[in-house]
Amino acid sequence: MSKNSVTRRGVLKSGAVAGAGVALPTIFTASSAAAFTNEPTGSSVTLGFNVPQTGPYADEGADELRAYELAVEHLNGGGDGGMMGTFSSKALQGNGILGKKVEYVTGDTQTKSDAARASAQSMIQKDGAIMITGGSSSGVAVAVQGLCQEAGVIFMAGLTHSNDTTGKDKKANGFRHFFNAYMSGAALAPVLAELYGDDRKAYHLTADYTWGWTQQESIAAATEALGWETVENVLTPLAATDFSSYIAPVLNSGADVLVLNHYGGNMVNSLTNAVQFGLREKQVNGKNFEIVVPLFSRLMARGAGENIKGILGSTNWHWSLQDEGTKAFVKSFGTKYGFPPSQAAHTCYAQTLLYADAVERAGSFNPCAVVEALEGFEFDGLGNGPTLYRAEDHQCFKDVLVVKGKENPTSEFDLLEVVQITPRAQVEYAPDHPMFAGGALGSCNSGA
Amino acid sequence: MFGLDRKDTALLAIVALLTLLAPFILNPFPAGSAMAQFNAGYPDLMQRFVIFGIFAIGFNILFGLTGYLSFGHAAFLGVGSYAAVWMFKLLSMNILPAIFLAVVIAGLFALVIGYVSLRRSGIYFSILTLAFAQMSYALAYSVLTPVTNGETGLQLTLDDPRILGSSATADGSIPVTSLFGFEMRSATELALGPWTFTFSVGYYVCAVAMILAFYMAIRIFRSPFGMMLRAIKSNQTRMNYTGLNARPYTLAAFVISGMYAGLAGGLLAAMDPLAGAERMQWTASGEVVLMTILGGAGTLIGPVLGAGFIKYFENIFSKINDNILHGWFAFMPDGLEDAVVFLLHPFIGKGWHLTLGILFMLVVIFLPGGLVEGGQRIWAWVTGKNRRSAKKRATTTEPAE
Amino acid sequence: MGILEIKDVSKRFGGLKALTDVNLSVKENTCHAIIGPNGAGKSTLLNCLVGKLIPDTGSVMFDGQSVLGRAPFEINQMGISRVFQTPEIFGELTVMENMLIPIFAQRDGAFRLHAIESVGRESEVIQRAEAMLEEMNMADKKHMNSASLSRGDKRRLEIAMCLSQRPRLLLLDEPTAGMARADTNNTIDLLRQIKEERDITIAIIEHDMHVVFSLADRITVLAQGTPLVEDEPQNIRGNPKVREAYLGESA
Amino acid sequence: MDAIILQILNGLDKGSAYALIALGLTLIFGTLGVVNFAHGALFMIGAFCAVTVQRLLTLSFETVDPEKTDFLGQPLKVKTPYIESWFGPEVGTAIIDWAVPLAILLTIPVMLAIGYVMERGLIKHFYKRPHADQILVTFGLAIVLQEIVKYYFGANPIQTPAPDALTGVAQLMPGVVYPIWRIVYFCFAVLIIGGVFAFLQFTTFGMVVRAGMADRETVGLLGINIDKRFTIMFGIAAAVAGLAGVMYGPINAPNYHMGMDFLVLSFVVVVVGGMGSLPGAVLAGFLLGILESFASTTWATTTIPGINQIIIYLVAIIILLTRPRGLMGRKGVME
Repeated sequence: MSKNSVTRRGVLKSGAVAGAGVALPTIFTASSAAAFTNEPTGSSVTLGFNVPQTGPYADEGADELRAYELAVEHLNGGGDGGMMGTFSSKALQGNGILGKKVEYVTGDTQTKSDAARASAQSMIQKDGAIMITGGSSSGVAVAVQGLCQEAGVIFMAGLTHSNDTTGKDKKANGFRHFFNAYMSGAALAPVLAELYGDDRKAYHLTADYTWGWTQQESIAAATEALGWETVENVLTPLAATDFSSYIAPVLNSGADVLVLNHYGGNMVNSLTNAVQFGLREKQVNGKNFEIVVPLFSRLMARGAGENIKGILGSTNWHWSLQDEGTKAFVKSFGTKYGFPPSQAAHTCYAQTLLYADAVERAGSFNPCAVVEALEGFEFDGLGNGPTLYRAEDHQCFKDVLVVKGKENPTSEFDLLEVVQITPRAQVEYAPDHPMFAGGALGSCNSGA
Repeated sequence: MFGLDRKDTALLAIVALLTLLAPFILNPFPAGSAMAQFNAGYPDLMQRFVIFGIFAIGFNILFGLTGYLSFGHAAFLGVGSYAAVWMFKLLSMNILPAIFLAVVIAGLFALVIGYVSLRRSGIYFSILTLAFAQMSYALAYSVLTPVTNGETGLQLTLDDPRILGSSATADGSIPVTSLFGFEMRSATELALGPWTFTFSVGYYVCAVAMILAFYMAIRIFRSPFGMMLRAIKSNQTRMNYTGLNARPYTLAAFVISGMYAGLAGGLLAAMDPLAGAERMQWTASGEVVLMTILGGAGTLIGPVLGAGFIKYFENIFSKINDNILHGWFAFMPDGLEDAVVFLLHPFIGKGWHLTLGILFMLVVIFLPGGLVEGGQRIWAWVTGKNRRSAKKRATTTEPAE
Repeated sequence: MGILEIKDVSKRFGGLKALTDVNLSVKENTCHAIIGPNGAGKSTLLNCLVGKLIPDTGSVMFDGQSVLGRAPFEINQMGISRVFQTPEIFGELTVMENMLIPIFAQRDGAFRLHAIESVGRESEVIQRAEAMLEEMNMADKKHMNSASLSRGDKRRLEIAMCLSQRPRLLLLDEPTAGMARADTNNTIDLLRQIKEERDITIAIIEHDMHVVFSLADRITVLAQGTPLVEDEPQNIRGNPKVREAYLGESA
Repeated sequence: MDAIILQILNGLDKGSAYALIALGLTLIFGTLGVVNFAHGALFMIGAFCAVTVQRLLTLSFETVDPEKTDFLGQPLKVKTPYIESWFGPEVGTAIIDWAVPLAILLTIPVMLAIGYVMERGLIKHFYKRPHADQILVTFGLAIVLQEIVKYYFGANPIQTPAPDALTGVAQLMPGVVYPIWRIVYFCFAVLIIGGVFAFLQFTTFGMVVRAGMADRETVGLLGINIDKRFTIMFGIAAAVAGLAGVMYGPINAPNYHMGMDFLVLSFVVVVVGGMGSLPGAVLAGFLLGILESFASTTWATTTIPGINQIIIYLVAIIILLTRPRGLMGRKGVME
């Protein structure tokens, strides 16, 4: 049974490194020989961009990928440098990272945690990726973050909005630049109270999965604190396409605000249906009926078309901001691709720069060194104003935008207008806030 | 040998050899070369090859032998995964109890669903299994979140009890899955000139499981039980009047294939301790149907080939991007290079679904017997020059070959 | 007292009376034919015997036990084997496998799993199957795919499969329908041989008078759902009532 | 009471889409004996006919408006649809506004053509193949079709709004308002279903088809060019799916995977109705639509948590266990 001996050899040698018993001119190297997982030894370093390329979020994924390609170009000294010029940290030289040329591999998350993990595994095991980034949903982000923690590489989350990503599922190797559901609620509630009054009855429709629940919990808590009443919270299946049977009961419920805790296709459909049922023109309790979508994105706004007009929501970033970082980024992205970037593209671009910068400052690709460099890092110039990467939960704290669907868009990209830039102080919370409780960061894993 | 006839022993030996040497076979291109993109010999993908191979072998025991087309088999895989992860959370990181529980729970689940669904046949049976699986998926994603952790998937945490193990390692991280001290994640690399080969403990655990599963499948195919199942597929009327109650047999086949799915689910969790609800979605059930039919339903080796084919596409083709294409065709003049990349662009990367769809159609249209038939035709063509009877032989071989 | 006792069986489909007060007794170790013109209720009666239909009234007893309401496989376990109008065999399996299945079925009818044991080790079962094929002059065809057999050989195989279970009653439903003359004669010879060599009761439902008169010890003529006459073949031949019922349909 | 009426209306509306898709599926299955997994994709293509018409009508030329700037700070290029410049802004806008109803004119020939090509080019070769092969090849085709649509139109939903005159709500009775377009959709569905049934009932062609559905072998004996009729039937089924899709656009914005979303549901509908039964498919479509609507009410979800997630499947299981061949299925079909 010669084939069995191969097996056993593989097993046994994983502990002891030396290849003494092997007659062939071979070198056995156990993974523990390197200082950390996928330590770059050549003249280049590989990053893994794991984005949805198929499935309902494919357009968002495509935009993320564009941003990553742009970021790589800038890191390697190409293009106009984008936000590298406005970034408060000047460690990046435009000569790659630590002098190594940046290369990248791409994968498809399919917006399924299994597929996303498989794709990330292949980047780590096959392509030697030192950092994984991307994703367009919280389920995927949490799953891939867990994998990166185990494998000993850094995970820079893409678009993920659930409290859990930096709450109960937080991991030492994972970092989130994007804002979260709590912040949406905290930023949105005061504006809602100001515009619609503090005596409102809200009806919630909530996507029946983890993100939906945290979103609903956050916005309900924030609005109730300001005097609103939550009439009803109805959970809708993720697979639902026609929301008519959920919208119809709103008509006679006595509520005067409808909060749609939906994202992506769910949100486009539920909003379309709500408008169909005449909710936007409706009068209840002597007030105009209002619809609120806590998490907005421009791509979704485009999908919702006319229906989005005048509807309030929050977003991480918008291209029409006028700070230097945003202008630089929009210019270089727009010049290259012909249209302005989405918030997903922005957060992905920023995450890539942040990672590269942290490596430069740490002087090492070692994940533990990178974690140390990112924890408590204060920076500016990446489009969101002064920002803090909090050490306790690896969440970025920055200003949050409250936006509204524009009434008279001038182009197909000009769909949202910024109503208010909510200052960072207003959306901050304690690391042990109940909505983020449970779970622990653990210690960083370098795979050694 | 092992109670098999010569042909089956040879088949088992070939499968065993290919499986055990997979780290070499799947890495034919030197690392760093342009073709290295097509290498599949890294642990995660190799594990998926054999795990989904097990899943498809099991599915084939039901579909290939009895002809009952279940559209809900992914549910058993998902249940197996959940059971295994819960074992890791509650008991210990040893994979044996986890896989054992996964198989048992999946078997019980299959017993219940099979008992109800097998009261109908044909497409009514398919829809019943589909309905059960979709219900499991929908509930796991939403209402059952306390058990399944819903959207995020069931993961290990630092505060799991793990009665027979430790909640966290000394350095504060979650312990890894292991088999009596051999960690599933540990691997050894062999550098041979420009080639690098990776041998991972996890892969070999899966490989051994698949060889055993394959051996069991051969035994079942060649047993009176397997013959009964084929008879049920062949002629239900005659079966009824032969004094044999078909239902216990089909139910047994259903439960066995459910247990195979549970084994696959348990192994998936053992290699990577996470269980997501998407594993139970109808598309996942459809995938195993595709694997089996694509490879060749009713054949022993077909399902394994089909599983490998689809997983290869999913993981290798989806990762090719324009950048890589430009790398390959860099030798061409600029204009031509761009044109070639432009032509190939819709089919690679995010277009991998399109390529897969086209290939499905081509295989089904031209190779009704799946990839196995393709292999037989090539074999007949190769040997046909010497022996004219080869083609005839290829088509008259036993259906179970 | 016959081995098969049909008492006062009636069956209606909506307004149509398919069977009315059928009384029939099949004696052990005889060949009993049931004949009648189209629509006389032969198929309905047969379906009542094998559990496919439950009559509205009356009883069907086999060897003192009621067959009504039982599943086909249970009826088979009581010792009744059925031969179909078009041969029902396992087309995707080889001749030998076709032979093995009824023998296994008889042994494993109460569900014994042999998922791991290989067929090749079941020497006793194999011997029985081979002996039966030998007897049927089909030993040379045992590795053939049964779907590729001729019509006559398929019928022969089906009968062999039934006989291998050593049934007490063999039910034949127009066994020569659609057969060429030569195949018909072969089948008649085969059945006659079976009748002579074995302790077996045969009930045959047939259209073809040639077959009936070559085989039957006793004949029941069904017309419009009721038995018209029951007698020995030679008496049936000249019976005017039967002529009337058939009216030119006789062979 | 009002709530109940509203949910019945919602159910009828959902049921309309289910019934139309299931009707086409059953037609194909009943006449051709083919399990068509690409039927959802046909529905999706129908919806994208509306998108295409909308795109064609809004084909624009660009003029530079120096007053305004775009996102890069350059002068804004303003797009004006050709139609508006040809017919004047008012007529032009009105034509664009009616894009969806106009799209019906495009959908019928396009779907007939697609049906023709599909049947002649692919399905024809699968009449004698096992159902599993049919499922696989049409599933492959569905993937190919949806990926092509995704390649050209992207993965995001695209709004195809109803004409202004048909948006908004109608007061049906005191306390019950309902979106006009949904009422239009329901009436449209009833019209199509009625049309298909009338066609099968009152034309000789339809008689042959019905005969064929009852007993496929008989049709072969009638000495008629069956092939041609099968092709036409396939075209009609495709057109029904396409029309269901094109009118569905204003209810929910079309996206490339809407076909897959409906595929599994519509199969459940067909099977619950009984394989091969046209009235069964329609009945089951409306029944499941209404049940789904009622299961979504707060009352139902608080009584049984998660019932809205599983109702369709639960009903399917109960019906199949109590009525072996669905509501109106015939014996021996795909068992």
